[in-house]
Amino acid sequence: MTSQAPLLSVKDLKVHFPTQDGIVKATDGLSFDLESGKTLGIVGESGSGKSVSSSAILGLHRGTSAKVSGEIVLNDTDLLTISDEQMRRRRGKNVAMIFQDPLSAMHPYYTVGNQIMEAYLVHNKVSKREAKTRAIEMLDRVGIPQPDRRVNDYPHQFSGGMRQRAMIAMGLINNPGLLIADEPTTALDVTVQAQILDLLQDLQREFNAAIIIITHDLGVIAEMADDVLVMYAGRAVEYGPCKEILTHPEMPYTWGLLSSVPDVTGDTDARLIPIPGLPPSLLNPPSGCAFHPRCTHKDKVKGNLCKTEMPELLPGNRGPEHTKRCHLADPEQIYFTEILPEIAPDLVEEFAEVNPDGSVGDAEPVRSSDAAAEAEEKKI
Amino acid sequence: MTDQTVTSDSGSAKSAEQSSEFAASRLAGGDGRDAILEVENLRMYFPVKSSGVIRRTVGHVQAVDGVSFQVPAGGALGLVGESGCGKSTTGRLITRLYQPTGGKIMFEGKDIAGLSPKKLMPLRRDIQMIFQDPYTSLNPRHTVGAIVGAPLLIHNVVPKKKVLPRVQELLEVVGLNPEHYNRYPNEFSGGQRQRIGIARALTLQPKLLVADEPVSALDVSIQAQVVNLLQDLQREFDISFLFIAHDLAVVRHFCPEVAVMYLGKIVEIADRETLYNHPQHPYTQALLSAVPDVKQAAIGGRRERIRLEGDVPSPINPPSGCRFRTRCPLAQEICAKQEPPLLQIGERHKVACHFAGEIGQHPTKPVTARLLGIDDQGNPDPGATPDPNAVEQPGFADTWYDVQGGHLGAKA
Amino acid sequence: MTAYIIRRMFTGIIMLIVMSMVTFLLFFSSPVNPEDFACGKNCSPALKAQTKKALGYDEPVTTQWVKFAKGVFVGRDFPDDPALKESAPETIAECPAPCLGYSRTTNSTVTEQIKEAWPISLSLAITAFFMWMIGGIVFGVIAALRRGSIIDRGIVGASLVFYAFPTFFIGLFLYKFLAIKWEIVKIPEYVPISEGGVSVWFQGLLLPAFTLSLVYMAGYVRMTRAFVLESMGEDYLRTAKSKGLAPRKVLYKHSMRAALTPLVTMAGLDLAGLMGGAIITEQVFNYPGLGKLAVTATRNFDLPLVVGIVLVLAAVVIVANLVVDLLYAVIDPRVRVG
Amino acid sequence: MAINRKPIVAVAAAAVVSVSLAACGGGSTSGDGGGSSKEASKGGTLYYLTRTSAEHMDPQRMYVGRDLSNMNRLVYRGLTTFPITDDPDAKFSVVPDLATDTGTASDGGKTWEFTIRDDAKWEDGKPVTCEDFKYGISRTFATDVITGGPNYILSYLDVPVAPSGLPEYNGPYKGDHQEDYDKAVTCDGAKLTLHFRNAWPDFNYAAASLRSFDPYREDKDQGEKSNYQIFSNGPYKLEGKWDATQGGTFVRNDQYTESSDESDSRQANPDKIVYTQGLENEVIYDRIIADSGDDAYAITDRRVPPAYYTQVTGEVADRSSLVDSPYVSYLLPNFNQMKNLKVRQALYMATDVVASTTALGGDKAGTPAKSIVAPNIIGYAENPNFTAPPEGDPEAAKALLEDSGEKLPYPIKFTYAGGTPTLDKQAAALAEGWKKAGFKVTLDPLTDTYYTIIQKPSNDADVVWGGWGADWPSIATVIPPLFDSRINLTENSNGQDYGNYKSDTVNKMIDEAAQIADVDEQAAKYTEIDDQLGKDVAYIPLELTKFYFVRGSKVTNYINNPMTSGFPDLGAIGVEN
Repeated sequence: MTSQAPLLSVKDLKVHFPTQDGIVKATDGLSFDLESGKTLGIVGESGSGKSVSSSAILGLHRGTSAKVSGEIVLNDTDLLTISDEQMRRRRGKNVAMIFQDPLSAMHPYYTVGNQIMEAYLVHNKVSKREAKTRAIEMLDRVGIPQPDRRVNDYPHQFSGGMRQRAMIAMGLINNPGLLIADEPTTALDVTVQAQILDLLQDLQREFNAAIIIITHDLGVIAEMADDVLVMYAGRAVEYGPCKEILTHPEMPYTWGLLSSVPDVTGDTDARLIPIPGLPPSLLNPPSGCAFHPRCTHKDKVKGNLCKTEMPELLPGNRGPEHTKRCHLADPEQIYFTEILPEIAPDLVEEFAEVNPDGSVGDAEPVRSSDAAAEAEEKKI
Repeated sequence: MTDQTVTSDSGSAKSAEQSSEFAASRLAGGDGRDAILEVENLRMYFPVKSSGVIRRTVGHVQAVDGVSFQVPAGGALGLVGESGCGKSTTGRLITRLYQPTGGKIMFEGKDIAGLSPKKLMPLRRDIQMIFQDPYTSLNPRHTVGAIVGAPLLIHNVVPKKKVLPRVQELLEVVGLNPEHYNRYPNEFSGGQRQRIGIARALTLQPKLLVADEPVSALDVSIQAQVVNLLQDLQREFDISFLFIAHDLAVVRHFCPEVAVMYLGKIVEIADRETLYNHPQHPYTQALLSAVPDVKQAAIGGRRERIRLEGDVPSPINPPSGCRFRTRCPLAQEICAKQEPPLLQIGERHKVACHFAGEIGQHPTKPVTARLLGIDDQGNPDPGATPDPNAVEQPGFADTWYDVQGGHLGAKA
Repeated sequence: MTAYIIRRMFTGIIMLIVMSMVTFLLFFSSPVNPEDFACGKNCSPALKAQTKKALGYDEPVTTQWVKFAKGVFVGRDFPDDPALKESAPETIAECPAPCLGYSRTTNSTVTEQIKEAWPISLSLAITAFFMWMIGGIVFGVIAALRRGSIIDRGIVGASLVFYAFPTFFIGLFLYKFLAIKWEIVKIPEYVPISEGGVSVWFQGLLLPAFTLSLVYMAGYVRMTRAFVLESMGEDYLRTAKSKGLAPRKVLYKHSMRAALTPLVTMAGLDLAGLMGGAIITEQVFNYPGLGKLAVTATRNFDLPLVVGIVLVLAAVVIVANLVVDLLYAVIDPRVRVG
Repeated sequence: MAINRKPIVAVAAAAVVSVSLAACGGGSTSGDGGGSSKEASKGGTLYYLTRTSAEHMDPQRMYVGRDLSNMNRLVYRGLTTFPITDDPDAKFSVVPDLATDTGTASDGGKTWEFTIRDDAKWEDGKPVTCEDFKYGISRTFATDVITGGPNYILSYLDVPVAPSGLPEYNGPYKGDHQEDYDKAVTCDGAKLTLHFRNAWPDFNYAAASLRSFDPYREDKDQGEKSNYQIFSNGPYKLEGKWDATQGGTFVRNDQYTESSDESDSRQANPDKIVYTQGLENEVIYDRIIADSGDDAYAITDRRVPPAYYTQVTGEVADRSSLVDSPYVSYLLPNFNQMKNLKVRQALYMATDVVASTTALGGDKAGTPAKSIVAPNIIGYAENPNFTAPPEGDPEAAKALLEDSGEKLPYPIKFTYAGGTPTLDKQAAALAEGWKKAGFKVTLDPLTDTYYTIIQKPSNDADVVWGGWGADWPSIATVIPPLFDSRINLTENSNGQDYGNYKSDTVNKMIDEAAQIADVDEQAAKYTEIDDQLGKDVAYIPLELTKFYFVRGSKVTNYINNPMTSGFPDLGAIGVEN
C-alpha cells in the first residue's frame, strides 16, 4: 500500500445494534484502506459482519437504531460526519452497491430501464430522454443484447445473469469511484458467475473504480481481489494481499475456510477438514479470541491466552502488509506441515515459494520485530 | 424442429425399449456390484396450456427428456448442471414425488415408474430424500422428535414406545444431542437443521438417498461438516446416493461417478477423474473452466476460461438437434440436424457430442456421422446404415467407441 | 384475454348453478317448515298441507329446482295454478325472465326486490369503500412510518378497538351520539339521488357508511401498515436508497407501490361482498338494502328471495374476482392472465 | 305468548303466532302515568316507530294484534269496533261501526244479522255495501291464496266440509261450491246474515277484534298481489305504496265523513301518520328518550328494553306508561313424560314466579298470573288450584314429591326459548326453585328451532315454556286452541298442545261449551274447564306480561287502550301543533 491517500479509508468502524437482549456488535473495530482501481475482497460466514460494514459505508444505517462510529473517509470526506442529505447525494454517485439477489433487489413493478434511469436522473440534471439513452448505453456496455428493446422489460423478464448485469449497469451509471458488490454471484450458476466476474473486472479497468467484493467464496476472492480481509465475529482476523493470504494464511480460521471446501482439482480421497462448532453469537461473543471455541490449534498457545486475551491485528513473520489476529507463534510452520499436506499435498512446494510481495522464489523473510515496529508506526 | 429430428427422436426411443433387456444385464460399478437403481430413458414433460377458451395442451416443458444412468449399490452418482437443467426434477422422479411421463425407474430390478401410490408405500422406506433448504423443509410446529419419528409411525416399523429411543439414536448418529428431541426446528442452526433432515431421511434405513443440493444453503464451514457426515453415513450404513448439486467441487468430492445435465439431457457421464481431468463435451469443459479455484488462482495457475454466450434456451422449445448448439463454440450444421447420441467413448465415459474431444483437440469432422448413418452435414447418407447400439442405455458396456484417434470402432 | 374472461365466466355460471342447488337443499333440510310461517295460528293439518301446496313446497326438491331454473330463462307465474289462472287471472303474479322467483313475504318478484334494494347497498358500499380506503391507507402509512411511536400505537390500538367491537355496537353507538344526542348528522335514511339530489343522498348515507368504513378501516390500517413495513424490508428498497433517491421518493414510488398492490385484491373482494349488502349495518340503520332483505328473507323462510339474493351476491363476487384478477395483471407486470 | 321471546329472529310458526293477538286483553293496573297527557288537538304529523314489519296489510290476512287494532282505527272499519278507553278495569264492550248496531244473534247464537250503514264510503267514493262484506268474508276460504290470517270462519260457517276437514267451498277465486257460501252468507239489501254450524255467541266481539269479517272490494282484489294494498274506508288512506320493510305514510281520506262513523272510536287527530318499520329497539328508545326533532311526535309499540329502565326518570318518566298486556306466559308439563300428577303438583308448588319475573326485569316486565287467561277476558277467574304463594312453596313441593313414589332427586329437562341472557336468567331462576324441592334440573335452551322441536310428539323435555294471548276477549279463544287434543295432536305434531295434554273430560266439556248460546254461560263453562286443567296441572301460569312504553313529548291524548291489546290507541292519539 502506498503512502498516497487512499480513495477509501475505514478506521475503527463499529456498527452496534441495540436489541432487547443487549447490544449486537455486528462490526466491532474494522479498519482497511482501498485505492482506486483496486479490489478488496471481504470474506466471512454469515453473521461475520461483512455486509453490515459495507452498508455502513453507504450510510444505509442512518435512520435506524444502529450506532455507527469510527471513520469512513471517502475522497477525503468522513462519511460519518456529513448530513443525511449530503450522504444521499453521494449514494449512487460516489459509491454504488450491487446485491446478492438481483431479482429481489429490483423493484418488480418498474421496468429495468426505469430503475436504471432513476439512478442517473437523481444525480444529473438531464431530461428523461437523455437518461434513457444513457441507460441503454449502459445496458449495452454490460452485455445485454438488444438493449434498446430490453430497456422496457420488467426484471422478471430477465434471466438471473442479465438481472445482475442490469444491476451493475445501474451501479456504474454515475461512474462511482467505489463499487460495493455484496455476494454478487452467489445466486448465479457457475458459468454465469464467470461471466459476471469477467464483466466486473473489465469494467473496473475501464472506469478505474475501486471495488469491495463481499463473499463467502474464496474462489471468487482468488479471482477478483487484490487484497483480502477475512472477517470473523465482526472483526478482521486476517488482512493482506490476496496471493499472500491464500498461500500463506496465518490464522486458523482462514485455514478452516481453505480446508473445508473441496475444489475441482484436489485429491478426491482427501477428507474435508471442517471447522467444528457454530459461528458465535454476536450478542455474547466468546472471551479472548472470538474464534477460540472452534480453534483446533489453541493448545499450541501457552497459558490459556486464546481464551483470556483478544489478540491484536498485527503483522507476523511475513511482512507488514500481512496482518492477523492470532496468538500462534509460528503459524506458517503449522500450515505447511499440518494443514496444506492434508488438503493439497501437491501445492506445498509451490505455495512455499511465494514471497510476501507475490513474487516466486527465494527471498529473505522480513523479521517479525521490524514488521511489528512498522505496524506501530502506521497506527500513529 | 425439422421433420428429421422428429423421426430420429422417435426412432431412438423405440430402439431403447428394444435394447432394454440387454441393458439390464449389464453390470454397474467398477467394483462389480449390481446397480441398485437403473434409470432408462426417463422423461418428465410438464404440460403447457393454451390461453384459449378451452385450455388445450399446446406444448410441454421438457424438464427431463430421456435420461439414462445407473447408481451402483453402495456407490454415489453425482448429478450436476445449472439451474433448470432438470437435475432436481430427476431426483423428484426417482423418489416418485412426480409421476414420470415415460421411461423406467428400476429400483432393485423392479420398475417403480408406474406404481400406484399404494404400491409405492413400502418402497418409500427404501428411497429417501434430503432437501436443499433446511429452513422450509421442516415443519416449524413439530418437535424434532416428531419429525424424525414420523416415518417410523407411518410405516409402523417399531412399537410406539420404542420410537423415542430410536429417534435419539438417530440424532446421535447425525451428531445432534439426543436430549434435544423435544425442541423445535427454529431452535437449531442451519447446519443442525440439515442434520435433522438427514436423520429423518435415515429413520427408515433407506437403501438409496436422493440428496438434492444438501449443502448449498449452508455456510462454508458447515458445508464440510455435513459432507463429511454424509460420507460417514454412506460408509457405515452402505447407502447409495444420488447426489444432486450445482457445486462441481462438492460433487467431485463426494461422487466417484458424475453426470452432467443440460436442458433435460445428460451430455456427459464418467468417473470423476475422467470427467474433471479429461472432459470431452464442450459444455462440461465450459462449466469446469468457470469454477474459480482458490489454490490454483493463488499461484496464478488459473485455467483459461471458456466463455459461454447467452442464456439457457427455454425447455418448452429446446433447440433442434443438439440442445447445447446455440451456445456451443464448436457447433456446425450437423448439430442442428442430428441429436448426438450419448456415446460410450471410454471404459466408464459417455459423451453426447458430434465433436467430442478434449479442450483444443476437438475433431473438425463429426465423429458420430457414420454411426448414425448420415453424412458430415447431418443429412441422411443412403450408403451408410445406422449402428443399432448407438443409443442411450444405462450403465457402461464392455465395448466402446474410440474417438481418440479420430476414427470409430469397437475396442476391447 | 377474451378467451380467459369467457372461460372464467363459464366456470362462474357452473358455480352459480351449484350454489342454487345447495341453497335449495339447505333450505329443505332445515327443520323448520316454511308453511308453518305462512299458515298462521290455529292451523289444522289440512290447512297446513293446503298452504304448503299453495307455496309450491309440496313438490320434490328437484322438481322445484328445475322449475326455478326454467323460470330464470322463460319466466313463471305465481302461483303456478292453471285453475286459478283461468278463474281469477288478476290474482296471478307474472314473473318475466329472468325470473329468480316470487317472494310471498314481500309480494313482488325477487328480481324487483333486488332491483329496489341494490342501489341502496351499492350507495352504501361505494361510499364506505372510499372512506375506508382513504382512511385505512393514510393511517396505515402514518403508523408504518412512525413505527413504535405513540402515534403508531395509538392508530394500531384504535383500529384494534374498532376491529374488536361488533359492528352492531359501533353502529348503535354512533347512531346514538352522532345522530340522536348531538345531532351532528342526520338520522340515516336512504333517499335516492333522483329524489333528493346528491347532498341529501349523501347526508342520509353518512352514518351507516361511516360505521361500515370504521370496521373495514380497522383491518385496512393494519394491513397497510404491515405491507408498508414489509416493503420497507425488501431488497429493492435498499437498492432504491443506495441509488441516492430522496426518502420521499423511496416511500412513494418504491415502497407504496409494492405495499398497496395486495390491497387491491382485498379491497375488490370486500367491495363486492358489500354490494351484496352490509347485513348488520343495514339492520342497525334500517337501511333497506340487500343485506337487510337477506335477513328478512331468511327470517321469514322466504326461499325464492334467499336463493335470489345468494345468487346475485355470488355472481357479484365471481365478477369481482375476475375484475380483481384482471386489474392485478395490469398493476403487477409479473402477473399474466391467460 | 310473550312478545319479545326471540331477540332477532322470530322463527318458528308459533313464534309468528306469538305476536298475533287480536284486539282484546288489556289493562288492569296502570303504572307511572299511563293515561293521556294533554288534550287532543287536530293536525300535525304523528310518527309511529317500530321494529317488526307488518307481514300483511290485507284485512283477511293480518293477524298481529298491533296491526289489527291500528288498521281498524285508520283504514279498515268493521261491523263493530271497540270504544276508546284508558280505564284499565273497563269491561269489554263493542260498539257498532259500519253496521247500524252490534248485531242480532238468533238460533242459539248460530245466526247473526247486521244492517250495513248506507253512508260509509270507500276512498274512491263508492259506498260500502253488504256485498263488500260478503265478498270480504269469503276470501278466507281461498286457503291457497289468503294465507296467514285467522281462520275461525272455516270451522264456524255452515258450509259442507270435505273429508280433509276444510270446507268444500274454496273461496271467490276458484269459486267451487260458491252456492254453499251464498247460502250461508246472504245479503238482503243492506242486511247481512251469517249462518254458523255452532253457536258463536260473541261473534260481534270477534268482528271487532279481527279484520277477517271486514268488507273487501272485489274489483280491487288481486289475491296474493293485494297483500300490501290498503284500500281504505276509514279516516285515513295510504299515500303512495306500502313498503314491506320500511312502512308508509297515512294521510286523511277525504271520502270519510265523521257523520258516517258513530262509533266514537276515531278522533283522527293527526293530519298525517308516518309509519317507520325495521328500527332496532335500542334506536327507537334512544330517539324517543332524546325527544328531539320529529321524535317528539313519536310513539311506538316496542317495550322499553330493560337496559334503558334507568333512563326512564324525571321528565322521561312523565312520558312513560306501564300497562297490562293481554299476554300470559306459562309452563307446560309434558304429559308424555311427567305422568305422575303428584310430580306435576310438586313442580307447580316449587315454581318461583317472583324470581322468574325479576329475572325478566321485575314489575316493568310482568306480574304473577293466576290463570292462563288474562284478567280482563270474559270468563276470567283466578284458577282455584293455583294457590301457592308467587314465590313458590318448596317445602310443600318437597312433601308432594316425596309422596309421589318416584325416586329422588326427580330428574327433569326444561326446554325453553333461550338465546338471550335475560331468558337464560329466567330459566335459571325457575330451575333454582325446583332444585330446592328435590328436582334435578337440566336446562335446554333452544333458539330458532324451539317450536319445531317442542311440537314434536316425541320430544323428551319434561317441561316446556309457552305464551298465549286471546284472539278476542273470550276464554273460548284460549282453552280449545291450547288444550283440545282432537284439534292439536296428530302423528307428526302436537299443534299448540305442547304438553301433549289429552283429556277426554276436557274435550267433552269443550263440546258442551260450544253449544252454549249465551256469552256469560259459555264463559262460565270455560272457567270450569280451566279449573279441570288446574286440577290436572295441565299448565303452570307464570306472569302476565306488562307493556312499558315511552312516547314523545309532543304527543297528546296518549291512551293505552286495554281493549286494543294495550297498545297506543291510534283512534285517540294526537300531536301538538
